[in-house]
Amino acid sequence: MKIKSTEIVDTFAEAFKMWASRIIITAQTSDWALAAARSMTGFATSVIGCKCEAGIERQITADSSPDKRPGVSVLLFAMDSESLGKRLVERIGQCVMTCPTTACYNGLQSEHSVVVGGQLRYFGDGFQISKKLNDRRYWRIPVMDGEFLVDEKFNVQAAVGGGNILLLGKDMNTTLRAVKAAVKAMREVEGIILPFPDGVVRSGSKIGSKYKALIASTNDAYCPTLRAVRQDTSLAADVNCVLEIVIDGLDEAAVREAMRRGLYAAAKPGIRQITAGNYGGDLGQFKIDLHSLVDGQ
Amino acid sequence: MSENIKTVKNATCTFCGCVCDDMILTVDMDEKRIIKAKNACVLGRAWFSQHTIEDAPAAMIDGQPVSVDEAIEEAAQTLMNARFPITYGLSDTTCEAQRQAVAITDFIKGTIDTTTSVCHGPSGLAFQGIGESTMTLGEVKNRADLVIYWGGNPAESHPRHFTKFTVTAKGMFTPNGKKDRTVVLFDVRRTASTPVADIFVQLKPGKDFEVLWALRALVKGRTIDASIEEETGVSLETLKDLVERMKNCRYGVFFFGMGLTMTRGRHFNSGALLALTTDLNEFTHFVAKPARGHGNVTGADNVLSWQTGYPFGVNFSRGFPRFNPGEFTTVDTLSRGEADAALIIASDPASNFPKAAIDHLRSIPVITLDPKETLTTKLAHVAFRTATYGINTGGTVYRMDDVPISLRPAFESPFPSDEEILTSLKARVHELVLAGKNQQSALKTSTSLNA
Amino acid sequence: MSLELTLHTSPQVPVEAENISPDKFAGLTIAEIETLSVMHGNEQLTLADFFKVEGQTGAEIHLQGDLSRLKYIGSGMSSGHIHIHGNTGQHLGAAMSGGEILVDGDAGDWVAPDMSGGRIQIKGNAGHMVGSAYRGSPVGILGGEIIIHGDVRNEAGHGMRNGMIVVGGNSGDFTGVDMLAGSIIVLGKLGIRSGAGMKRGSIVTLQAAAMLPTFSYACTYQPTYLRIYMQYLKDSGLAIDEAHISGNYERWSGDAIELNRGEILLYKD
Amino acid sequence: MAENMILIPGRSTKQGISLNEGKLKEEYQKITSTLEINEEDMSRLGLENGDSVRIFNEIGESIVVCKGRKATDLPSGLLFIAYGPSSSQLMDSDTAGSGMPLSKNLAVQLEKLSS
Amino acid sequence: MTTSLRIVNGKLYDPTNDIDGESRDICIENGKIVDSVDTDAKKIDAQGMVIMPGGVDIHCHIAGPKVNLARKLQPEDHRLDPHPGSALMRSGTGGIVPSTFTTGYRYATLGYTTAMEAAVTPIGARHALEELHDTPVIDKGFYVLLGNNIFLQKLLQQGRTEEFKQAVAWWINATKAYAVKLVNPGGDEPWKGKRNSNVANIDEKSTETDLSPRDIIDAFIGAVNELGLPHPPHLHSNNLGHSGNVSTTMETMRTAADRRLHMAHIQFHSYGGELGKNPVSAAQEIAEYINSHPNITCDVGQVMFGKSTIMTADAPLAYMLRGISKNKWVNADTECESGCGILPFSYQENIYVHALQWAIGLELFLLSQDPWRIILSTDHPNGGSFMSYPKLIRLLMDKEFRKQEIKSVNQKAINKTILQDLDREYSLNEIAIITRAGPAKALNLKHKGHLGVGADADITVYDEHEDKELMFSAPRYVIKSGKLIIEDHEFKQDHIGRLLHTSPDYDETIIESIRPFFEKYYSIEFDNYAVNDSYLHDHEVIPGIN
Repeated sequence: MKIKSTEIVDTFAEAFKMWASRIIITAQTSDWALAAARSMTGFATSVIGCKCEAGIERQITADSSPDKRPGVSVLLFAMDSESLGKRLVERIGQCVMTCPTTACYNGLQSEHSVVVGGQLRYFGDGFQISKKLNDRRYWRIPVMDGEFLVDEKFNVQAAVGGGNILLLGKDMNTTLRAVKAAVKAMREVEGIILPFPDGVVRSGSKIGSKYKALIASTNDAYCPTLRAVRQDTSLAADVNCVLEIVIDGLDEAAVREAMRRGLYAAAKPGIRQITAGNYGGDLGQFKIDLHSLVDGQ
Repeated sequence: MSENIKTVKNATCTFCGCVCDDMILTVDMDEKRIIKAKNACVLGRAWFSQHTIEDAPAAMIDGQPVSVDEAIEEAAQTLMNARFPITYGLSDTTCEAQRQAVAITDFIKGTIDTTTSVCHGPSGLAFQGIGESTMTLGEVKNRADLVIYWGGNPAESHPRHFTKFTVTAKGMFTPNGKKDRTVVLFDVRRTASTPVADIFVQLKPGKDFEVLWALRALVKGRTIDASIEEETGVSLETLKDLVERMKNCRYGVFFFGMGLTMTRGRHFNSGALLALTTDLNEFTHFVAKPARGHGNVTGADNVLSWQTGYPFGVNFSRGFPRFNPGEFTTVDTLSRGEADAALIIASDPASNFPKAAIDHLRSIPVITLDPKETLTTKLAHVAFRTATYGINTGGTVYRMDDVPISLRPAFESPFPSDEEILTSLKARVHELVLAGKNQQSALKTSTSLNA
Repeated sequence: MSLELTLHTSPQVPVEAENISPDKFAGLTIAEIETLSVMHGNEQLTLADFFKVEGQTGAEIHLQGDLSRLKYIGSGMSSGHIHIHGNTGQHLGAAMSGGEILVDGDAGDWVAPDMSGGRIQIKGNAGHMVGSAYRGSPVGILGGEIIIHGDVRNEAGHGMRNGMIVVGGNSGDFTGVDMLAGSIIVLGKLGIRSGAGMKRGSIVTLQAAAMLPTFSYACTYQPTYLRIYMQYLKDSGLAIDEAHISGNYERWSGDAIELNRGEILLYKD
Repeated sequence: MAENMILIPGRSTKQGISLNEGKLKEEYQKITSTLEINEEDMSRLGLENGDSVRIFNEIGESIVVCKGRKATDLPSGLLFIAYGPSSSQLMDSDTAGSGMPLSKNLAVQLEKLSS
Repeated sequence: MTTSLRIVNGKLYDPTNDIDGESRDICIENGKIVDSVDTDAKKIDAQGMVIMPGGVDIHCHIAGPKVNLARKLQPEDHRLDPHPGSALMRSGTGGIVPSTFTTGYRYATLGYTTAMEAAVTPIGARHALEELHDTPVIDKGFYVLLGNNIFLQKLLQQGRTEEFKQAVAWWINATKAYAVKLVNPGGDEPWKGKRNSNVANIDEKSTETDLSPRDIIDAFIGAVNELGLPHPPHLHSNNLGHSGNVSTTMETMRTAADRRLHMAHIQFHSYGGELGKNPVSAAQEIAEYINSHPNITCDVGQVMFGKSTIMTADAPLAYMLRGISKNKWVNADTECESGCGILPFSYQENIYVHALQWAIGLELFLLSQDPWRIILSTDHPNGGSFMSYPKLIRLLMDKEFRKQEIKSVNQKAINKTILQDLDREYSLNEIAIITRAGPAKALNLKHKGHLGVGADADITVYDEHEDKELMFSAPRYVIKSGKLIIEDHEFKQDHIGRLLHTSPDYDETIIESIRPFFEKYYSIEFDNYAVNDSYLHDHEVIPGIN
């Protein structure tokens, strides 16, 4: 199957069940909100090394934010709700509370929640104030520029992590252009983030390693430099650059939609193939068949 | 003056809340009047000397003389037919009469209130919120080295307060009387009481709460801005000095009057003073006492409390007592036009209630018990003329400090006592209740065992 | 279709009508609702003695007529809706835990004592002691929302422990006295001695206000939480300007006699 | 022209004495309709002892007779009257959930009667 | 209504007459139990029912100045517990400090027919009598507070012990009291005169009088026993509620040697541990002493979880508790006679001290070897309402229930007691002793607490039931002075009850010793002080024991 000249490999992306939360950060200006969001989503590319995956979902206009100030929506993913709660406390505490003028709100509807403001409040050293409006409790924590307002609880929900596409291109520049276009298109989708730098990961990984201490190592089957030394390379001869986009989403539909848009946006001349990473289908709860994403299929 | 002279010792003056029980009355038994009241103050002398027996019918219906029995019957029927009858007054009668009045109100499912509600009712509310560190007056005499009056003018309202209890009185730890005490007076104007005070603090009208609040803050070691003077008329320096005196005295006492309860802030003014008193007990022994007005208004509070659980403003319309000042107090039930009959005992609301209340009182059947003619008895449907308590009748009254005292009547009145009228009225009302719907006993031990 | 109760006979004395409540009407036919008791002073009558009852049971309850002598409407209700098309009397929504009451006119004293949840909206004025504790009790409302578009009189929110009281007009004296927590927002003029004895909680006003000597100025800032509250009030139909949402407020702390953890926020334009 | 004043009704000995004679008697009525005014206020308003004045507010009005008090005893702007029918006319019936109508520090206006 | 009555087929529990669950008929005429009545007398078939004498509460606070202050103080509590009236009965309010009528009716609904108000100031006696008059159904009396009476202490200070005794007798007569009450003897002066301090040690001498609490206690025990009052000094000893007060309590009891003494609410005085630290149980030590000293009677003052109101002449205690609870607080000083503190309070299962107090009370009951001398009380309303007596009875009678309840309270506290090891269950006979026969005996009320011929016809008939709480909270019949007050669980008629007081002889010359002191230091006239007979409604003078 092809989209334009790009072949869509008949395979599937193997995605995992994760837990996700949506954090709305507002501030006096969108710059400050973004500053907090960037800080909060830093070093959050992969649960393997960062204990969580996070990214900016989108910017929010003042009109539609809880406190009518410009804001940013962040999605944060972890393997279970408990660790998700811990990550939220750490990252909101260190990256949002610290940032001038910000406030931080739950942005999800769900029946599950973790206590965040209710933990952070202790920073107030007894001076913190609780406010309850419409059955929602907020904490006001005195800080040096006024007060940091944060929701007592953040909702969490089961989500999908590790959706992905791999762009196999003829050269670096073409592949970079394609991946940029894909990222841009994918980011239009609500409910997903692309946790890697600007949405892109080059160090795709496989499970296991020759070194016992490592649980993952470079995805040698897709490394162009190893085409000659690997018998089971997945790369055709004219593929000289492979880039991956990993997608975490609040649900499978969002991940699928993001991948679908990614396929179309990335299918450009010079992108030989688009494929997806999987582990044979035994590990992940979700299998997203690339062909099923293509219109008419 | 006739030959028939009797002396009554240890008689009690029930005019004001001091309830002085050291009267020596010289009574002309033929003329039925008191010709001398030794030990009485100027008010007490008037109280005793002016109580003569007037030639008047014992009972009237719509201004026409009737027998007491007829009047009782009419009163009972009036009350039984009412859907929201109120009982009011009671501060100038005995506890024995008050007990009957509560019983009547219970049986007719009415609302009972006393003059407390327009006197120290707010202090009663404050008491219910804060409590009160208090004492009998003898403790002040024996122990108090700091006496503070606030919003009252005892020289005119309780003339013997200073000499009998609080200023010149000599007691166990105050053998030199006034020399052993410091007297402070807070008021918005100079009065006849002012000269007695060692320290007179003149505050701006309506700023009592702010001053009390500032004192509380200072007692607790908080800072108060010097602008307090501009607001209240009392300097920060004065307040600090007073606080030092309060914390360092051995036995301090506040007496507070209607300058607190009748002004904006009402129960919060009294409450602030009671809370200040409580605060001061962290440092020394401190007590407070509302200076109650009428002779037995304190008894009315007590009787209502023990019979119903509440001190005033009690409603029985659902067959049990409920308390809610503002809802069941008399000024309110009248001004809102709710009461449809009134039993007024020893009180004259028609002369001192707000206009709206008086207007409604004119429009409903009123039953009065009073030794004298008043604006209220004049508008009554049924008016009983009764004997004067303490002069013509015995019974119990409670002094402003809750000390009960038995009365020693000086001479008999041709008129029945309040207690007698109310006892008959209660009996008749009770008959009517028993004759009415066969009310089931509401008190049952659990019947679950029968199953 | 709704359930309509129309007053046909004006009471001569106060009526206690705690049975007018969705919880009490639940599962009853019109005929049964008509026989529910009301206390007319000391006499027990029925709803039908005062009201024409018609419409559909189980629906929103609409009350018509001058009900300013009717007490305890909506008492103890836990869900459902009551709409009073006119004035109502004392103790509206006493001990209410859920549901909604809407009053087009004025309400008497003691709106929602012992309230723990639900919402009351009064388009006109309310009396004294809105959402406050009954005498002797240190604790007022435990939760819920009371929104009064007009004025309230003294002691609104006395001892309140949680919830929100909003006054579109002016408040009387001792607003939020002895408050334990919760929020009182007065868009008009705040009465004197507000917050006296408050331990925690917030009193917010859009006008200048007199402060007790035991309240101290802290700072002028933009409290983020207020943006949410003000927006919420705006959405509830109260006259909130953009400036009230985003503007500066003076923060005063008090009452120093108590914990000093309460705040009064004064809007500064 | 009417002047804003604060009226303080209260008890007085004379009132207490006369009330024992009877509230409908002339003496009591006279005492409860005598208004004490700061002397300086009086001269400013062109009042002399014994002049009748009208005191009023939105509740009602009373016609009373004035009597001067030294400025040290009664500050300017304050009026004192023995508690009674005259002061009742000026009292609001609202008790603010307490049972007690505000009976002291009543905001009133005072004007001299021309006659 | 009914003057003669016969109750047949019931199981009698009449420990005074050694009847333990046997079926006997009871005949009643003119308010008394008699040998026989006419055959046409109204008959009550008590088949399957338990018959006991009417209950006797030896220590409660139901009338008088401090009770009424506590009533006035708590409208919020009354509001939750209205007591409707009827054509037969006055209405009132309940809660932790009920109104007088409600108090009388509610005692009756528990089968209690006698109750003793345990602390009234002499100057407040009139007030107490007025309230007792309005407390229906039950017979009642009060104990007069003399332990901090300044004049009496002056006599002691001057060694005038005979006059002291005469003055005590005068005061009993002047107030129409039933017994002498001592509360924290010696503690008032430091409280009122020395910046709210207190006496800490039974042997600490007052700087004013050079008397220690022990001197005062000893003198009262001597005088009251010599006067032969029906009830010995009713003593609320020093250091109530403080950790480590067991030593004070032991010393206090030793002061009595072999003379009669009643220890009030002993639970509150049975704490080990160090002052200012957490208390531990000293119930065993106290129980052991009481078991081996027949001159001592006590009531327990059991703590029951839930609402209470501290009301006590022990003003420093109430102030100390106020410091903990921050609740509204009343202090009331009575000139030359007493102090008083009032504080709404609540005992909670999860709080160490409260759970310990609860457990110590139960330990004392269960360790007692002579039920005649350990009397059931909650020191109403201090430890809890008298309305919780049925539950307390179940705790004593039903060890499974007790074990369950133990599980739900603070376990750290339980571990400081031996309560879990006590398997004793009270029998119905023993319950009849600690609630009726025992208190009547301790009060020397010879016509009460038993069902023998000549006794007052104060009788309670219960349906027998496994659940003793249910059983004791709902008697089927209550008969007071021969009147059927409650019939088939329903209130049938009102009754005013009698005032019980005693009237020891005294030398009238003592009056002239009292008068000058009185005139100097009291604020009312001496001749207006003594209560006259008009305050006695239906009354009975209980003779002394000499």
